[in-house]
Order: sequence, then C-alpha cells, then structure tokens
Amino acid sequence: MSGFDKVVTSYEEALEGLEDNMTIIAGGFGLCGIPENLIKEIKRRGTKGLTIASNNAGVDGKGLGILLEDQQIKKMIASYVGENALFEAQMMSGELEVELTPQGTLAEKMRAGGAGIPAFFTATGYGTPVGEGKEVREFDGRNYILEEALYGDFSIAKAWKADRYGNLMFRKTARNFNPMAITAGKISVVEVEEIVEVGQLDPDEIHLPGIYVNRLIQGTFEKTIEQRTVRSA
Amino acid sequence: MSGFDKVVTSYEEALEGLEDNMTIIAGGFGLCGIPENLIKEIKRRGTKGLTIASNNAGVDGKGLGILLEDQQIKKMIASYVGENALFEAQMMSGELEVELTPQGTLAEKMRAGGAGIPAFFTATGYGTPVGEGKEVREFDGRNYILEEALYGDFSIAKAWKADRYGNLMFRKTARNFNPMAITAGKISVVEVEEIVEVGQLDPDEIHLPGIYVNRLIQGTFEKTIEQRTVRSA
Amino acid sequence: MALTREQLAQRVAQEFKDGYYVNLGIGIPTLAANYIPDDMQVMLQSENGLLGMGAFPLDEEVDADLINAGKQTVTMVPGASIFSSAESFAMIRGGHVDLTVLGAFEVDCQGNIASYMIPGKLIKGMGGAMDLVAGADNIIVTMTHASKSGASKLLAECTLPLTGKGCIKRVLTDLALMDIADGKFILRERAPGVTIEEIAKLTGGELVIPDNVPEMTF
Amino acid sequence: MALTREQLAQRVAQEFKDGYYVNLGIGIPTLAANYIPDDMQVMLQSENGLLGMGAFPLDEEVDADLINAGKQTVTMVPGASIFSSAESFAMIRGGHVDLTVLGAFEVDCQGNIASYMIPGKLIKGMGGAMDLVAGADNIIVTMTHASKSGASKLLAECTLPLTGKGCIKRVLTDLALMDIADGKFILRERAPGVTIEEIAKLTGGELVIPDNVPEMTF
Repeated sequence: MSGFDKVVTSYEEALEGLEDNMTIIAGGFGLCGIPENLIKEIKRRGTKGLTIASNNAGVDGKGLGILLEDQQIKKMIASYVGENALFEAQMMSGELEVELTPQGTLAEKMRAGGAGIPAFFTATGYGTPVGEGKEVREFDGRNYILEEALYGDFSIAKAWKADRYGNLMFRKTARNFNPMAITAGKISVVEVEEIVEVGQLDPDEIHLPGIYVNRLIQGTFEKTIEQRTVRSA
Repeated sequence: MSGFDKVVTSYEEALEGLEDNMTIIAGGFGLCGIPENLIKEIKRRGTKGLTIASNNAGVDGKGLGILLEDQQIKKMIASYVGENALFEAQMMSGELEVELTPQGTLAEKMRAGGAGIPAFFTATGYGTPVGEGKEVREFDGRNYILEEALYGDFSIAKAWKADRYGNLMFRKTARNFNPMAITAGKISVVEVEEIVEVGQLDPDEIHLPGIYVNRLIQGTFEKTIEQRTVRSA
Repeated sequence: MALTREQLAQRVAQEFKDGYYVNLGIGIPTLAANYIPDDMQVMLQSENGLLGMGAFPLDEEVDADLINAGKQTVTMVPGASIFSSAESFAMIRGGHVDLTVLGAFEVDCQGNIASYMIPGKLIKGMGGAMDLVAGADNIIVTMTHASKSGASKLLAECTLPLTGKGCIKRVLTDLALMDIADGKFILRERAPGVTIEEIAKLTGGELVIPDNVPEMTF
Repeated sequence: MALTREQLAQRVAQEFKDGYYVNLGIGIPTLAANYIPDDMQVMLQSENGLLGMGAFPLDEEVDADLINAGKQTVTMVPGASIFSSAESFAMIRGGHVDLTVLGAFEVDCQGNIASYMIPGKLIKGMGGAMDLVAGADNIIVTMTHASKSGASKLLAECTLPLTGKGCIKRVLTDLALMDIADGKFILRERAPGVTIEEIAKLTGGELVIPDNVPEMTF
C-alpha cells in the first residue's frame, strides 16, 4: 500500500466526515456524469441542511433530486433547475433557498476555489439580477462584475477511469463540471467506472492529476438519459 | 478544403500581418516547447519594438534570445530571465524594458486573456515589489492583489501533434505555457511536429481545441537541451 | 405571412459562414443546423463541453455520456473535441465562438435581452445564456415579433429581468430582421408579404426604416 | 559543526510524510529527494507541469520534451501526470501541494522571505517562487544561517525585496531548525555540536529559546 493509494472500498467510508450544514460541490450536467452512488449515500446518511453547488438539481427521483425527498438540501447554487416538480414546490414554499448562477460563472467559481483565486471579474451577469449587489468595474470600456470563488467541505464527482493514485480520465461530455468540482472541495470524493494499476495511464492523457483526489471508489452506474433522441438510419 | 483547415505552408504566411510594436504571447519554458521556427521567422522579418510575454527570454543565440541581437524586443514580460548575457546588457542599459511577473501569475494572466476574465485576485506577490501600485483586497482574512489579463496581437506556440482543424496535443513538459499562450492572442499561430487528418485524434485526448488556433504549420525542431543531466546505469 | 419555424431556421442559417464556430440555443436556433449549405462547414459548440456536435445518434449509437446542452443524446463529427465546463465557458466568455443564436422573451432597442425568467412563474434558471450573450460579439436573437395578443416583444425597454445588458445587435423575428444600433431598431428585411406598416405597428422601440427594406429570400 | 549540504538535505527529508506531494526548489531542496526513506512515497511536483518527477534519465533516455523547473532533463515515475503551467500553478496557488522547500537570501521573524533579487546585481526574476510561497501552507526554507562574514540572514526585518510576506513558518539553516510565530524565531533543534549561544549570536530577529533544544539526529 502506498500513501498515494486513494481507493476506499465502501460508499460509507467514501463520505465519512460528511456532516449536517456542510457545503458540497458536485460534478455533472443534468444527469450526465453525476456521482449517482455518492448522492444515494448522502440520502442514506440522512445528512441535513446541505448547501450544494451543482449545475442542476437532478430530476424527480434521480440525481440530486432524491435529496429533496427528505428535505436534505437547504440551499442550491445552480444555473438551471427545471424539470423537477419537487424542487419547484420546495423553492416556492421557501423551504429551499436557490442561488441562480450563470453556468460559466459557476464553472469558473469552482475552478477559482480550487486554484487559489478568491475572486475574478466577468462580464456575465452585468446589468442583470445576477449582478445586483456585486461590485462593477470597467476594463477597457466594458463593465464587469466581481464574482467570488466557491469552496466545498466536500466535493463529489464522477470520472470514467482512474489509477489507484486518483489520476483521472473522463469520458465524452460526462466530463463537464467534474474536474473543477473536484478541485474545489476540502475532501474530494470521486467514483469511477474502472480503477487500473498505477502506471497504466499515459501521463499526457490524464485529465485531472490525483493530487486533487482524496478518496476514490469504483461503482456501477445507471446513467439515466434525460432526452433520448435518435435519428433513423 | 474546409473553412476549418488551419494549415499554412510557409512561415512567412504563418506570421503575415505581424507589425512593429505589436504584442506577442509566446509559449515555452526555457527552451522546452518553444516555437523555435516562428521565432526565427520574426528575426528574418526584422519586426521591431515588440512586447513579448513569455516565461523566459531564451538564452544567448537560442529561442527569443535571437531577437535581442537586432534589438527587436522593446519589452519582455517574463518570470525568469537568467542565463542570457545579451539580455542582461540590454536590460542594464535601459534598451530593454522588463516586467518581472511571477510564473503562476503570468500563466493565469494568459489564461484570463483567453477566457474573458479581465482581472483576478491572487495572493502571489502581495507585499512584494510585484504588488506595488496594485489594488490590495482582503478575502477571508488574507490579502490579495488584483492582476489584469494579458492579450496579444499574435500568439506563437509549439505543439506536438495536430489535425488540420488545429486540434492540438502536446508532449510531456513541452506543454507548459503553450495552451494558454494560444488562447490569449488575436491571431494564434502554432507550429507542430506532425499534422494528421481530421478524425484521427480522439476527442477526449485533445489538449486544446482548434477553435483557438488561427494558423498551423508543420516544422522541424532542434529542441536544444539547456541542462543535459543524466544518471549512470 | 409570418415566417414559419422552419423559415426562421433557414434565415438564421444564411448568417453562417464557412469555418464558423456556432453555439445554437434550444428550439429554433437548433433547427438552423439542418440548413447549413452543402458547400459550407459550420462547427457546433455545445456549452456542456463539446465542439463539433453531430446529428442525433442511431438507436444503437446512443451513449449516455454524450449529450448536448439540451440534455439530448447526440454524436460527434470528425474533428470534434471534448473539454470541461470551465474550458467551455472560457471559450464562450473569451469571445472565441463566431456566432451565437438564441431565443428570448423580449429585446429592447438598447440591446438588452430578457430570456430566462418571468417573475411569478416558474424560475428555471439562466443556464449558459448569460455567459453566451456576454461573451459573443456576434449574436442573433430569434423570437416571435409579438405575443399572440399583439403585444410587441421588441421594446423601448425590457420589462422582464435581463439576461444581458447592451449586448444584442441583431434580432430575427417571424416578421423581420432588425439590427440594433444607437438606441434604435433598424429594419433590414421583411418576411415575404409582410408590410413595413405591420412591422412598425408591432415594434415597441424606436424604429428606423431605411429606403430599401427587401423581402427575405430563401 | 554546521550542517553540510547533504545533512541539510537529510534533515529536510525528515519532514516528508508518506503520500506527500512536494515541490523542491533548486539546490539543497532538490538533494532532499535522495533521502526519502524506503518505506515512504513522496511525489515530486515540478512547476513547469509535471507531478511525479523521477530520477535523471539514462543517457539513452534523455528527452528534450521532459525537463524539470531547473531545465534539467528528468524522467517520470509511474503515476506521473503532465499539465499546463496554468494548471500547475492552480495546483500550487490553490494549496494542493503538501510541502514546499526552497532557498532564500533572508528570512525575518515576521515570516517574510527575500529570495529572488539583490538590487544592483543581476535581476534574474522570481520564477515560480512567489507563487510557491503564497500558495503553500507548509513551507521549509533552507539557507545558511549567516553570511561568510558573519552577518545574520535571520533578521528582525528583511532588507532585500520580498518574495513573500508573512508566509514562512519554518526555517532550516546549517546551524538550527527554527519555527516562526508571533513575530519571533523559536529555536527547535540545533545542528550537532552547535551551541545555543552560537545560534543566538548569529540570529538577527527576536529568538525564543525553549527549555529543551535537542540536537538534530540523522
């Protein structure tokens, strides 16, 4: 066993230390590339009062949607929360606080949190409700707003393949928010489809180095498709 | 021919439009992964008054060092400029202006320039000569300085392999500043060791998408080693 | 006659140029991909992390790991590339996408756009729309010119919360193609058989009518 | 006896822990890699874009595309990864590296460090040093305790331009290991055979001497 071996063998162990009222940064876009088993483990644990930053909030009964069933989420930071009746009901009733954040700003806020950049300027959201209360500054004749980094007590993410050191490869558009989400969590937990021995991944082809990964677990995935669209031959 | 075919066949064509007093963002670390033939073409053209942002300024007679011989560089933005006697002489005489920039800040300023982030806060350089005259702000009890993005009229870079659309793969530590440098130039010119047909690169393994590349040329490279260090068997 | 959805898509496609990287929003913008001329190549960017989006997959090709920003299963064209959401929006925010096409509820003659939220109704979120309008220099908004009850959606000032401020320069409606400059709508083309008077009546903001306003051709 | 370069490197290596990601500066810090205990794994980060730096290559393995931050040809260990400079410093600045070891000209008891520039002499630049000291929580500075003429390099206040402000908590010199806290140097260990008096005489800033200051063991 090496000090760099990040593999844990149970989902319980993977989320050890997760407590009520913590902040979680989650990877995934819609239901694509979501850490579905880690989300199920959060449901099983019954952790409450969570703040979750994730592009979407799942759908009814899938993804982060299942954490709404027992009111485990206090606040969502997301760019798009449609397709989810329970979410809508909890938001309308005021049970659930929602901080709508433009998709690119959300991705950059996660990256910034992992990269030691406490804040950055962006034109996105200037002059809109997103910019309200935020500092505005002009650069080269254009107005930008100041956005701050996001940090998580935990981050949960899904990758395709990993070595035991936590070096990660993602597959197709299941990459999405996962790399940045991982970097922004104090304890980052990643579930993958396959774990290979160290040395089997080409160093040039690793999408995210294992230094960002604290715990790694191999899982099996449903990979629910939201909009199955096909053409005929 | 496709509108996405970025391949040009001469170095002259690759740098068409480069004029005196422009700003160039260059990839490379030391002499590793530098666009050596594009630098030679700049020398041949005799373009003067250039501002160049690059981690290093080459060495005497190699890399950006050759542009010092005919005083083509007005200003260098770099993190480390040792190992270059001509550079030292021109800097001391005041012929050459030098803006020393921490290596990580330089990389992030290039990324910011390509990513539509006009400025960001970083702790790097706070309380040092680098921070002088820059805005200081406290986040969560720590002081940070505001750094602005870098933009180039041109960027010049070197990659390993490309397809004709300019999708790029880099090799080992020759990657370094190249991906960010490419994104920060209005016209980005990339020289590579090999150009393959479109469809031959795995979309998951492309390090930088061709959207950032304006001109692509295949070259042959000296790849001078600065410190050849070996162990015995 | 007001343009059909298909005609709107066709007119959008006339804005394409060979070698353009294009982001198409959900709905009519997406349809425009069906009208890319044969002698032209356009590469579609999907903001969830794909450049080079292809057609919908055959049934046996469906891959849950390969979707577009509308969460639909898609394919990749040769020369496609995959990247993270941070990289995707670096590309968008940094102005590297040549053309963005998206829908809206309202546009005004200051170039403001409202497209993501109707207060009191369900708030679904802006997704990537705020980044897209802030990042692109070349944007076409596609929308109906007026509501079914005849209320203009091209206004002196947007009434709904904004998606972006001062960033829209071109609007294509079912009645007209308009540029926006200096606080005015400028009528550029009419839908076939639609009169300038009809357009003027249904346009809320100040409208400039050049001497020659041709009908669109398809 | 003042520590030799090799002993300094050995003492640095005692700070390593199994599973540490470490960035070692040029010179003595780099030598520390030779003293990683056999039952321990440490992964070396080279800020030009390599995590998992290995030994120097055999003559036939030399690859111009694989160098370290000192521009020396190197190899990679199994499990290594390659990334861009922006990613490398995201890693450093974001505090993901467990330990940074680097040299300095001066350190003061406020935790300031001066290491990159001697005005009037050649200015070579800070390279990645400013990012490294700003980004790491756990930093060891290695240096000689005093100049050859006996002038202390552990000062009440640095005289040279700073590389970082208030970021150094631990200094290893050829005479002593010291922590820095609350504006004071705290003597933790002595080089074998070096007295507390010698150390105190050569330390410029305020020095706290605990009751027990053991000799270093190797």
